[in-house]
Amino acid sequence: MSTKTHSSDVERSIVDRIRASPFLTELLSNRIAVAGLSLIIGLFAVAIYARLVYDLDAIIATSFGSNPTEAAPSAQFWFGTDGQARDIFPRVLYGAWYALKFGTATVLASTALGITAGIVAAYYGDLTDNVIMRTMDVLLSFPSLLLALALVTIFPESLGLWRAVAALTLVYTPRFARVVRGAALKVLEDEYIEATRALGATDPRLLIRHVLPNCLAPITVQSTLNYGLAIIDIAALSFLGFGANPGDPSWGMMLANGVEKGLFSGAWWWSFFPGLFLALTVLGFNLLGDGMRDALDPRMRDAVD
Amino acid sequence: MPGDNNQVSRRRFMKSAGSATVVATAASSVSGCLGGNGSGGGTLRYGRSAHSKTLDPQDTTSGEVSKVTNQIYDGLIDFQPGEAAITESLAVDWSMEGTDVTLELREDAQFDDGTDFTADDFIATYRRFVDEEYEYHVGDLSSYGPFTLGNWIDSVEADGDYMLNITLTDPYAPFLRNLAMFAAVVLPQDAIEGDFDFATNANGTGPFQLDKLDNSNGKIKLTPNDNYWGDGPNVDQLLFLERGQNSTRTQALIEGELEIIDNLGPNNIGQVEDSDAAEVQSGEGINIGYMSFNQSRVEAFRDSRVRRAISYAIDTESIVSEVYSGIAKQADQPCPPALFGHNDDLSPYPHDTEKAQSLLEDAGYGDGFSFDLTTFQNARGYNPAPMSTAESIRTNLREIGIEVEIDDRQFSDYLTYTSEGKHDASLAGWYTDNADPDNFYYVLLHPQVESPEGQDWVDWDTEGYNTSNRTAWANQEFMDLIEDAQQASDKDKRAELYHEAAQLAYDEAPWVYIDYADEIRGVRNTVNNYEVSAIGGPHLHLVDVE
Amino acid sequence: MVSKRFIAKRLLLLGPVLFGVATVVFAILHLSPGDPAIAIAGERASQEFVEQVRSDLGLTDPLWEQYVRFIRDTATLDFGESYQVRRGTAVGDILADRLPITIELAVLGQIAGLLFGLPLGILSAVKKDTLTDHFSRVGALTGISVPIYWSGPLLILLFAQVLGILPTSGRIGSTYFIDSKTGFILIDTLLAGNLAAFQSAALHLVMPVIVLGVYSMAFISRMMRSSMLEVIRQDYMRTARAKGQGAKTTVMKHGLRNAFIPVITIIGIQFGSMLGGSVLTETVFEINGIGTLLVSAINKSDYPVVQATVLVFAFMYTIVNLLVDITYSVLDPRIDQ
Amino acid sequence: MPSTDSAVPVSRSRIERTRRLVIAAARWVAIGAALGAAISLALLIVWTPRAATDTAFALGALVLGFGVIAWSTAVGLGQTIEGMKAHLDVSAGWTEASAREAFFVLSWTGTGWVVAAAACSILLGV
Repeated sequence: MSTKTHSSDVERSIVDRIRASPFLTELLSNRIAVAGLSLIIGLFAVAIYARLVYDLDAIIATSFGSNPTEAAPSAQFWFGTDGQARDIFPRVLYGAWYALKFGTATVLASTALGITAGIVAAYYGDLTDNVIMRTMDVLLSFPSLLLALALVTIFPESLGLWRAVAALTLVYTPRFARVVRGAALKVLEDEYIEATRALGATDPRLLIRHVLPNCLAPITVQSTLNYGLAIIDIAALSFLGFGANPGDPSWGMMLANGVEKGLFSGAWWWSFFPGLFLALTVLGFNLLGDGMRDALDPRMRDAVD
Repeated sequence: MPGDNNQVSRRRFMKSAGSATVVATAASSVSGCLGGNGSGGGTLRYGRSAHSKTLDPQDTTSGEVSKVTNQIYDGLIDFQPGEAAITESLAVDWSMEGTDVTLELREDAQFDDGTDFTADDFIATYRRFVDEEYEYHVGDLSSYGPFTLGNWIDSVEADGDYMLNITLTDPYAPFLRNLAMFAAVVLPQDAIEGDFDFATNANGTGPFQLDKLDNSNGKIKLTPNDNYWGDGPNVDQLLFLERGQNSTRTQALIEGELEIIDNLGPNNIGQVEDSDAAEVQSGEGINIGYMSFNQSRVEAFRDSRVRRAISYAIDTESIVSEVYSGIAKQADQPCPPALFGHNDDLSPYPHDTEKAQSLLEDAGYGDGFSFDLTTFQNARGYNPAPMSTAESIRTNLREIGIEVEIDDRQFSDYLTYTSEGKHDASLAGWYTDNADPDNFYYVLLHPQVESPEGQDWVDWDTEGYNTSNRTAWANQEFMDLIEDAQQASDKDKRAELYHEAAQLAYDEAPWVYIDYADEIRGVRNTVNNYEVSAIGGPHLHLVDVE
Repeated sequence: MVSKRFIAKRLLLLGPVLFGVATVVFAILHLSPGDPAIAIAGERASQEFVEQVRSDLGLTDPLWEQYVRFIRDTATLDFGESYQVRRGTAVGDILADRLPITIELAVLGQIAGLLFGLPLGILSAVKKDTLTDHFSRVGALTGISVPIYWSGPLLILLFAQVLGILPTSGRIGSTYFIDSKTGFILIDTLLAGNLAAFQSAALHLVMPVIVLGVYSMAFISRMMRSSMLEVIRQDYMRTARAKGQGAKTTVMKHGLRNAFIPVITIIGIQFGSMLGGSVLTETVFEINGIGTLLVSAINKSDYPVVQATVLVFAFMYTIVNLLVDITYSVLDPRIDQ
Repeated sequence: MPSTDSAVPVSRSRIERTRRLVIAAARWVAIGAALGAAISLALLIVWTPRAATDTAFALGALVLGFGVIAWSTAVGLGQTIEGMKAHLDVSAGWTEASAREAFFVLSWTGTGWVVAAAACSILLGV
């Protein structure tokens, strides 16, 4: 058996696995998921474009004198200008970068915390497991926005949007912890682990190596759904006055300013475009998450003929 | 051009507002919303951003409370509608010599419940407010107690039912104005010493009386006081209605759900101007918006060249005309133009980046530096757009190499933070309490502690430091001027001292003077005889509705 | 069926739950920055005055003393006096004013959500993978993706400003002063026999209820759909179909009852997010409910109001869940309490 | 481990059970007290005695409150949550007894903690 054959075998098997992966095929044949995916890909493209092309300081700076104040959308200002005479178009595009940045931070942080909590709970079992998981259950039983509202006050105001990220991380962690713990318990029951354990290999890293691949799919679904939630909740906290700094091109802040100052005096564009982008982004994540869940859930597949 | 585009948006808006008015009128006649006008009465609906927390004038420093209590209660002295001058009310004549104040009282005033007003009512009022020995002392609820009466009055004696002799602890020129403040209105002695809840109930000698208080919907209904001694009121009922958001409040005015609204934002002006049914009325405000340099914290700010450089760099003209949409005037000194302490010879620092740069270089900060600018988040009268102001400042100062980090906070947190002197610089502002220049100069720029030898600033933690002075500025020359003006009884002499102090405060620039905001109201065309008052009032008993 | 003992046990447990919630809120409030004394004293107060207020409020005592006092007072249902909202008034009175407002809104929103969400979910399940299904699913997902603080103002712009057929904000026309007997404005106006006022109140409720309802509709229809699909998949349904009954009757007869059970649980959980959602709705439509009360109290460090409001939220949440459990066990006799 | 199994009607074993519970509780209170004291003292390095003991107390109260809420939820909502989780597809092996045990620990630790923090505050003469 030559090495060459071996590697091409592996390659073929990977391709086959992807082709045969019921999850991916299911996902890609799910029109709802594909619609969501396209929205999100578009968002990423916009975010990266904005990040590369625009200068944040220039976007934040007021432009009295050089631009008109509260001008309606036109060929020059596609989305109009706001009360600080800033062009809204680049701000809205940059908002995509903000949404992704802070959304990603929230999701990554809560995923990391959730994985740690879930694995520790599963690995040590007994009391540790109970304390961690029941704590998570209790956190989960509070309405998420109210819980975030209570938690956000603990963090100093100077943190700006990171304050919302910190609070929401705590709010979302339980969802991940639960998923991971479930998967981890399954792996622990595996004979293989039993065997390695018998040999004295009790390294939690071992567990991570075996658990993570197993719960990658549910974690991804959970992350996707929470991505959308994180973005909308960060914006909601900004709207209620716990979040972004003035002038920051965050959709929540632009929306709050535009509604408060522009919407009813005719300058609808000020809040309309940030709101539209926010809604589309969240919709994208929700569509994808929903499609993924469908694709993952074997019970749903053959439900009705 | 900016103007052109504004035009477009306003015209566009007019269209929709016009159609809204028509339909709204139709809708309201269906549901019977419009008050019956005709028989010389009618309903006057006053829309505002917040409901009264209490009806007790001695338990608050809130302007929202005073709008209502001023309709129900009278003070001994009142402010003239639309002016800073004082006029008679429950007192018809008075004199002040040194520390002796004598007031002659009105004999024809009655409270709502029909009891006569006498000198004893004022004494009970005074004692309830500040006399801890008094059985019915209200407690230390409001910092206005000491500020209005407590710090200055040594004793109050009645001479018969209608004469009052007040002895002051020290000569204090602004004292009569303090008697005109809303917190000093006269409450009935019977009620004070009886079981009367002033927070939810009211009994005064003023033009209106309380009819209904609806806290869950933020509504208050007043009806005329039949016993009122003066002119008016000219309406059957007066409603105070809470509409928190500027936008919806303005819309309610245009649609005919409200007759008068206050607290308009810069963005609502055009909305009202474009409406056929209502107009904007404005009056000169008695306030100042500024940026304070905390000299106790930031070494660079102790050099007046740095402070002046920043004053030159910040484009206050644009802030006033663009950010505030012209509802404010550029400021140039601590005391607003409505008061006699204002020095007319001064003019605002021009926007001059080059001059700013060279001043910075002289001071050794040519390469710039950085500081935090602490600000509150929501609009206040003297600063209709704090966040945007901060943004403009950040943009302007970047041009001369100074990096500004905006530190925005909820108002109460902002107050705590800045009163503890933790800010590098802060946006701040002040509305007058009693329309006396002393209320600006002494309260906001006098440290009220000794100025250390050889420097014109003090450490924030100095025992007894006046934390309302957010700059830690302690200029001996300025302090002397202000103290002399506080004691002098001659108005011209006082004016002269204040003008000198203004010049000094201009040259030394302990603040960046930003704006004097106008008092703006939206008023429906059906309203007559309404006068915008920057202090006292609103004098709604003079208003009639067609 | 539910035993009396079960209900009694659950009600008894309210005590520890509320004690725990009270303790947690107390801890969080005192861990967060913000000084109620300065908020009360106002911008004109001197440092000594602030100190004075602080000691009057008992905030200068060691924290454990404040805690003991707080728990003792709360145990006797004395929530203290608000620092900010009408200071000097018992927090209990303020809550009595505000609570019905939020309950009215949340209940109506929930009803609207059920009314539209259930049929939509069933339809979606029965017509799985058809265009109808896709439409209703995407519609539902759109419903939860659009932020209330964007859709609310846009609705106001459309219905109040441009069309002028609905009032902008608040709960009732400004000239109506209705005595608050129950606190529920629809009921109070009827009790007062004032039909014009009732109409005004109803019109004021339309937009807030729609906004909340859309939110809950989205959740309910999603849940109903997957629950329904699961039931349809089950064996006995196949058997029933094999026996030759019409598909429609099968679905109605066997499916619905079983499919409802998980949905009822969702309603309990949903009520929580309705309360969360009501914070935003009340802010947008300027309704003085318990949600706006909580936000302003947090902003002003009004400890007594925050504490009492959170306790009330916890109480309602627990009670609703108890009701859900009872309904649950009535519908599903397999669950033995 | 303390047993919280509730279906033991024999009085002898009930006494035995109570005894074990009390011992377990005492142990966790002691551990909590140690934690509370340690944190109070640790915070003293950076803060005033007042701020240090207050913060330690608040943290302890957080643990205590959380434990009590969760304990009562576990006792009262055990079955409901189990049912709910099955339907929400997140079932994770909930058992009432184990949850009660977990929160037994949290509650008593929190109790010890707050008492120790309060004691520190008194000892430091705050």
